[in-house]
Amino acid sequence: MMKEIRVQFETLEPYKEIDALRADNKAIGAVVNFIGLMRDFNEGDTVSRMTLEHYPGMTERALEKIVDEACGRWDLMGVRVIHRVGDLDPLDPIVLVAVASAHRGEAFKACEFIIDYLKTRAPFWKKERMADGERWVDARHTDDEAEARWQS
Amino acid sequence: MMKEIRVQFETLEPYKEIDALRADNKAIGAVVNFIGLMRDFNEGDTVSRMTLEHYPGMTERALEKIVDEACGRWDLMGVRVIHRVGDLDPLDPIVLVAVASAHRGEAFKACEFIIDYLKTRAPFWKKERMADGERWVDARHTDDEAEARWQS
Amino acid sequence: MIKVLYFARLREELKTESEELELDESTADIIALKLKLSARGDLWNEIFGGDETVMAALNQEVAQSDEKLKEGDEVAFFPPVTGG
Amino acid sequence: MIKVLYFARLREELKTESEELELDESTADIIALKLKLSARGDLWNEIFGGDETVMAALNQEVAQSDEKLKEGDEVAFFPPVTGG
Repeated sequence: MMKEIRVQFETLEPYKEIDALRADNKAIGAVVNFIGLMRDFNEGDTVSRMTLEHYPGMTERALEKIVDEACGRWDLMGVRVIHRVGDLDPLDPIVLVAVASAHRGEAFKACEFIIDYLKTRAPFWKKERMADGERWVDARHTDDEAEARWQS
Repeated sequence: MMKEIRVQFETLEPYKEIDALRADNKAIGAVVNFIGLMRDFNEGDTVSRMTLEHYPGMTERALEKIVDEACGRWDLMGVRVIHRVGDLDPLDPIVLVAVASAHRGEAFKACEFIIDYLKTRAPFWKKERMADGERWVDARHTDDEAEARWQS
Repeated sequence: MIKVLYFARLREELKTESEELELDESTADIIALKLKLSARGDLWNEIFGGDETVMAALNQEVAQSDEKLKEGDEVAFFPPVTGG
Repeated sequence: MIKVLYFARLREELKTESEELELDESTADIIALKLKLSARGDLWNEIFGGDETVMAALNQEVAQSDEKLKEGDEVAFFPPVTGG
């Protein structure tokens, strides 16, 4: 199992990561990936910029734990979780979760599981800048519900 | 809703398609995509090449129907389904299903729905070449089960 | 006339890609057409008269066996699909 | 000594990124520590003594309020996470 977890200030390049995940492994039949992108609109306001803060050390531990849990639940050939921090502009990728497996069912489940848990358990915080100031983004109730689905 | 459905003999370039799907739309917050790849191994045998046959006309209609059904069920901003036909080598992408939406839940569901239905309803047939001959691939029972999940 | 197409394993085994048939009693619906084809014997009988799963499409939509045929229809027979 | 970290909205509002505190009765566990912090009044009280949801981590793992603290521990307080 190829596993790569990274938190970075540099621009996230999803395609480079997916290529690295596949790494010319001819046994991989399915790659499912989620790309989270910065939107220019949230909660009714136009957002011009975003800053992502995180808790260095804890973030990596939290992501490791989530990925290990996914690897225990499903038969995977590779997982990559790359998360941006720092300043982001609209259209910038915020996060990539890419999962490779022999068949698609496991890749789909693992990919959604990882992003659902990341959203509620990994210590990242978004701050949005609008024309008239800035604000910290509130946690979404739907994210808790998404996570809860996996606890059965 | 940006919709693109294509069956092609040319090499499938997933990243080009995902870029086209996003099309600099700053309202897109989530892109989920499934890339189905040719494996060099199936049912215990090493596979050196694959030929994909389809039913021109019916294929496009079937894919349109599946995508329209997904668009009716979920709130999506873009869908792209590109499927290869002709001769493929290991590592070649066979199919891309890419879905864009404001939030991730809908993109995940729609992406998996489309590939599950494609697997059982779109008229494509795979023929594998091994060292000692060739064979048509048999339909997988798990694909029927995957499709059945959505009928409730 | 109706047009009949064969795909994948069926096309190869029957060595037939497509053919045109008169529209009459023996081609009134898909089940009648299958009987007519299996009556050709040998592989035709094995494929259309046996246990093999053969899917049918009528005018490029998946069809049930009892669907009636009319002048100009396109019928296709093929094994379960395996794309994606 | 224990180390206490503040993140995001908390760090900004409290104008504190981190501090070191003596390990004693008032920092015996996370709930005691929160009481001590809220006793500072003003924003500290609003955040640690009020209805605001404040998450706590102990040595970089999510922690419950009754977890005991020991010498050298790293405690962090932060709002619900919003990454991804």
